[in-house]
Amino acid sequence: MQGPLIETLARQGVTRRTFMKFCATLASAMALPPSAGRAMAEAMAAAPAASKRPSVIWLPFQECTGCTESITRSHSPTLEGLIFDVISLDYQETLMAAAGHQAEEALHAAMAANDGKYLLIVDGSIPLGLDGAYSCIAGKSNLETLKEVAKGAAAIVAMGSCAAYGGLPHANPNPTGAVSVSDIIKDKPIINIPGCPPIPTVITGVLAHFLTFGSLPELDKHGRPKAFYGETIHDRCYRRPFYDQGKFAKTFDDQGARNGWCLFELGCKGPVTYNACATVKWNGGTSWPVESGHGCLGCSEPDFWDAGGFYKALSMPADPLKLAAKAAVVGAAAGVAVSFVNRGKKSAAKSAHETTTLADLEK
Amino acid sequence: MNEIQLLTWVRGDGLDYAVGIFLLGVIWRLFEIYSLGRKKDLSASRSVAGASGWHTIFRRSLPPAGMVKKSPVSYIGGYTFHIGLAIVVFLFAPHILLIQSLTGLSWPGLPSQFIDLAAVVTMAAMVVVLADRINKPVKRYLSTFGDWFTWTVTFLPVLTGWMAVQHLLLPYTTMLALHILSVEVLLVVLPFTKLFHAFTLFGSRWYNGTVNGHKGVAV
Amino acid sequence: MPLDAIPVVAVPPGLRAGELSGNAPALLREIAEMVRRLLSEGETSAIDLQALPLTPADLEWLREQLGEGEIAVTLNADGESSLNETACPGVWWVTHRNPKGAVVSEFLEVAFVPELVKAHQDDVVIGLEHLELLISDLS
Amino acid sequence: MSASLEKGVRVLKEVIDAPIASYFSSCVHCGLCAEACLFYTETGDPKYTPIHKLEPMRRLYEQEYTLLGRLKKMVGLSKPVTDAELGEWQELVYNSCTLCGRCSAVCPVGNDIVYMVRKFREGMSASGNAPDGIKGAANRTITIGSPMGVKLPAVKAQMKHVEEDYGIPIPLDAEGTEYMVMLSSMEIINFPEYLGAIAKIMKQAGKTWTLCSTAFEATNAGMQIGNSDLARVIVSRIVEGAEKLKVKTVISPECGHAYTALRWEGANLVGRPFTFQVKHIIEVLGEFQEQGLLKTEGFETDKLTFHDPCQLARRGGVIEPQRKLMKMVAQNFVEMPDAGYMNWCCGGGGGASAIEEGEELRLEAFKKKKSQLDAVKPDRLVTACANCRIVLEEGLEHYQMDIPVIGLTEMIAEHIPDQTQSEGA
Repeated sequence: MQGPLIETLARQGVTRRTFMKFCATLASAMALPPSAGRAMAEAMAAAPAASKRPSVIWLPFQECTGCTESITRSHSPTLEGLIFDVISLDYQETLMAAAGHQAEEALHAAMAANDGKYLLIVDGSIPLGLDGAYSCIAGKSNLETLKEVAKGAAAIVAMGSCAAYGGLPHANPNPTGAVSVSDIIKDKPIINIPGCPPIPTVITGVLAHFLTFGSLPELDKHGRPKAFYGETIHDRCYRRPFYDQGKFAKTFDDQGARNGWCLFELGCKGPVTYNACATVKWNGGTSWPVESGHGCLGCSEPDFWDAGGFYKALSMPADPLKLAAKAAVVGAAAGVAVSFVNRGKKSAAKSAHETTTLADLEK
Repeated sequence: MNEIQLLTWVRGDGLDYAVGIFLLGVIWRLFEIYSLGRKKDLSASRSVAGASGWHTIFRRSLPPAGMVKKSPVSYIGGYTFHIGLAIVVFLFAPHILLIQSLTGLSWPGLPSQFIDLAAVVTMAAMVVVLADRINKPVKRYLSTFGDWFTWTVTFLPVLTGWMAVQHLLLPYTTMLALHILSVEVLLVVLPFTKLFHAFTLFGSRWYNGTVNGHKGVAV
Repeated sequence: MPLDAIPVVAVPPGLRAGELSGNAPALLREIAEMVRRLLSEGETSAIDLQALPLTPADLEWLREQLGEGEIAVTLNADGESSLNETACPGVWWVTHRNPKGAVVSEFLEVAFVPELVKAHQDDVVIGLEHLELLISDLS
Repeated sequence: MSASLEKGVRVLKEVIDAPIASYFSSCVHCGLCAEACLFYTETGDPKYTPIHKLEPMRRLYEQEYTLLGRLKKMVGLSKPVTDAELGEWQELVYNSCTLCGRCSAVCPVGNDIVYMVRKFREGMSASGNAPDGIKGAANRTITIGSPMGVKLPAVKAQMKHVEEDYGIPIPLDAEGTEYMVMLSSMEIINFPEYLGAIAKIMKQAGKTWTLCSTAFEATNAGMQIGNSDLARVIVSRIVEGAEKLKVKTVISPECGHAYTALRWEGANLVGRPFTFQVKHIIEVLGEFQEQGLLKTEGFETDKLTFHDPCQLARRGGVIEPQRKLMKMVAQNFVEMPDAGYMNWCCGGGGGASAIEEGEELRLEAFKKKKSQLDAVKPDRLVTACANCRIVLEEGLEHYQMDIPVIGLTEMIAEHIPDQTQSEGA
């Protein structure tokens, strides 16, 4: 196992053993067999010189740069970010030094040089309103750019909930007409890495998988890698036993909250959210939302913004009595109307009554 | 529509409509039924302790002497599934939370393991009652589409709720959405099917008790 | 207000922790098979303990069964890792921790010497270069 | 000759009220009412399930008085009620229902099924679907004065007989008496001892009483057939008679339906509260017993049991007095299973005994009574309803059971010492 990456890492003070340990842990996180860890380490370590590294184009659309922040500011930048040493990141507005025409040239050069082979990463949603005028780069709408760049891509990674499902811009009433990558591109393999932002390890893991095996990992029906999104937050949550015992924090500062009881009643969306936060955790395994005392927002699920309020328990509907008053009035009106008709009918029958005589018993 | 959208709809608009139709239906039906009125009884009454509409409302919850033996499945199965439903509906923590959000009223719930047991027992009792309806000549003879239909719409919320909690068949989110949806179906059909007995049985018992109480018969 | 003034205490749920899942005994048989292959074909292999549905009690049981061997290796690389031989030579209990001390992955490795313990040829070359530098400094 | 479906439907629309609407809306098809009905328990035929006997009326209710039912009818999901269907239902509404009220007593949602059958009969009779047997009885009651065709001269002859036998004068049309005694035809023809018994009892109690020449017949075939107009004609005679004679209390004879017709339906039929009280003879005897006005001597020594007439006990609330009276004169009084409030019907109440074509079914249903009797094996059977008595005798004869049936009033009278008679005379 040798190559430019190891040398680069060594220069940054990362030893070979540290790298191997990282790969083993990454494989474990992705539910790959232990042998895959070594394979990944070897594949990445053997990454060729800069000119031959796989080309990656990163297109930012309607986004907040949170996804980029997530990976570049992860706890151990050298390790999580080492993936960038394996790839040739030919276009990434936030990170690249070039700007303006230079940047555009770099993009088109990379597209031309690696046609059909480059990996396209997208973060942010694509606005369709006003012919896409809500978000333009170099005079082109995001829609145009996406279609153009996607054409030559080997695969597309939709990074973050916006690219994967439309995210915050897509939230009701969706003023920009934002849609996801998969709403537009239908003929390329797309992997969604939702989350607001996604867990850095997940990003690294997916890229490592692609680089090592040349394929995308197994996906669920929402296009997410099963290894990370296979189970709900609730099922892997360390507070789950409290849910089963019916012990719930009622407010953020009551004794239940101090005792670390279940946050279901405070609006935790853990039961309907598929993500790896509970096991992988954040900030290098320091903590994750529930451990910090806040319920899960459900950010890796489609349309989580519109799922009825972050602090409303899942069992609590938004406003079920909204129509109650109207319904009661209409019901009462209908009832009264029917009553009148019925009483009219009854008294008509009564007034039409002919006193029966014996003869009237016969037909 | 993905499952979160479905869940959002059933918890939002769907439930709004279902509750609306339910309330509308209940009020309308109550008017429709009770506005027909009845004639005043002109015969001299004979009052006896324990004979009145109110007495009958409570007394009819107990089986008359000897009847349990005659139709054990109806009584035991019936009690089991009605009580089971009450436990599952009113003592499961997420349900209490819903009621609290609607009414402000709250009470302690039961551990989920107990609710789980109650749900299973309820479903078992309902299946037994259904089998009885199929097997017993009288019940089969009386049964109409409405009987099978109302059994189904009552059974589904219990089944889907239980499956959601147990993570069976479908992802929790989808199951939860289906659970709420099935409750909505139940709410919508309740006022217009025999399930409306949940409301009218009080009126019926009261009338029966009153008419008989007038004669000094404790029914 | 200092942070420690906020009275937050985590009460360990401890419900599932104490129960054996019954998966651990099967693991012993698998390890035996892996050791046989190591002997007959020299093939090394590993089991990812986090990928299996094991409870803390299972792990404890396994640890007790396998026992403690003679060698305990500590690796300092982005957090401490321990590579300990069990009472069954050739079976190593490998635990990787992050710099904060939390377990990030855990394996049972079947090998004469764990992969990570061996020094890599390139590293040895670098080490030799360093030695030579030291020697040249002597003169 | 003017009965028609249209008329029947109109009458049903008139009588369907909030209780009926509530009952139909509450039924969950649990079938428990069947277990309470002797026509089902003895035949096992589910068509005799009480609530099923109301199916045409239920559909009519739904179609006429519910919005959804109207819609269902419009789109053809709910078939209109036809004359043929009502004809088919005649057996269920009349032959196999004695208005005994056991179903109403067990229904878990509280449906008073008998209340509905009674109302359904209004529509059945108005549409010409009442059985000939009861129609004949109604006809005779209205035109002749009694369902069995008994006229005043026959009553007078009976009075004369009794006066001779007992040596007590029988007052007729005496004004201002405390009691006006009613009879049922059966008592006039089959059980004349009843009148004598009354005379003895009244004499001992020192009460004034009278018969009424314009209203001696208490039974009301109009009510049995389910026609309020005819029932009103019959009951009005009694009201007029009682008011003319200014009596305080009218005594219903040992006849269940006569009691219901007079005590509970009467005021509603004439449309105003009565100015007099109505009591069943057993109630009156019970009062005499309580006030010490009834003195008996000696006891029956054989094993006796009591059959509670449905209209007296379950539908009339008189359950204890007859038991106290039995104990007054019987040493060996045993109760049948289910006796009292939940007693099983003789099988011939509510006009059913007048329906010839229903006889086979009636005898089949009598097996219930037979099993009750088999459980206690009495030497004699006492009751307080002349109709029950006839039906019981027929059934006992059919099943070759040698158990004589007697009326409670007569049995009590037999134990009233003769000296009282002579003292008074």
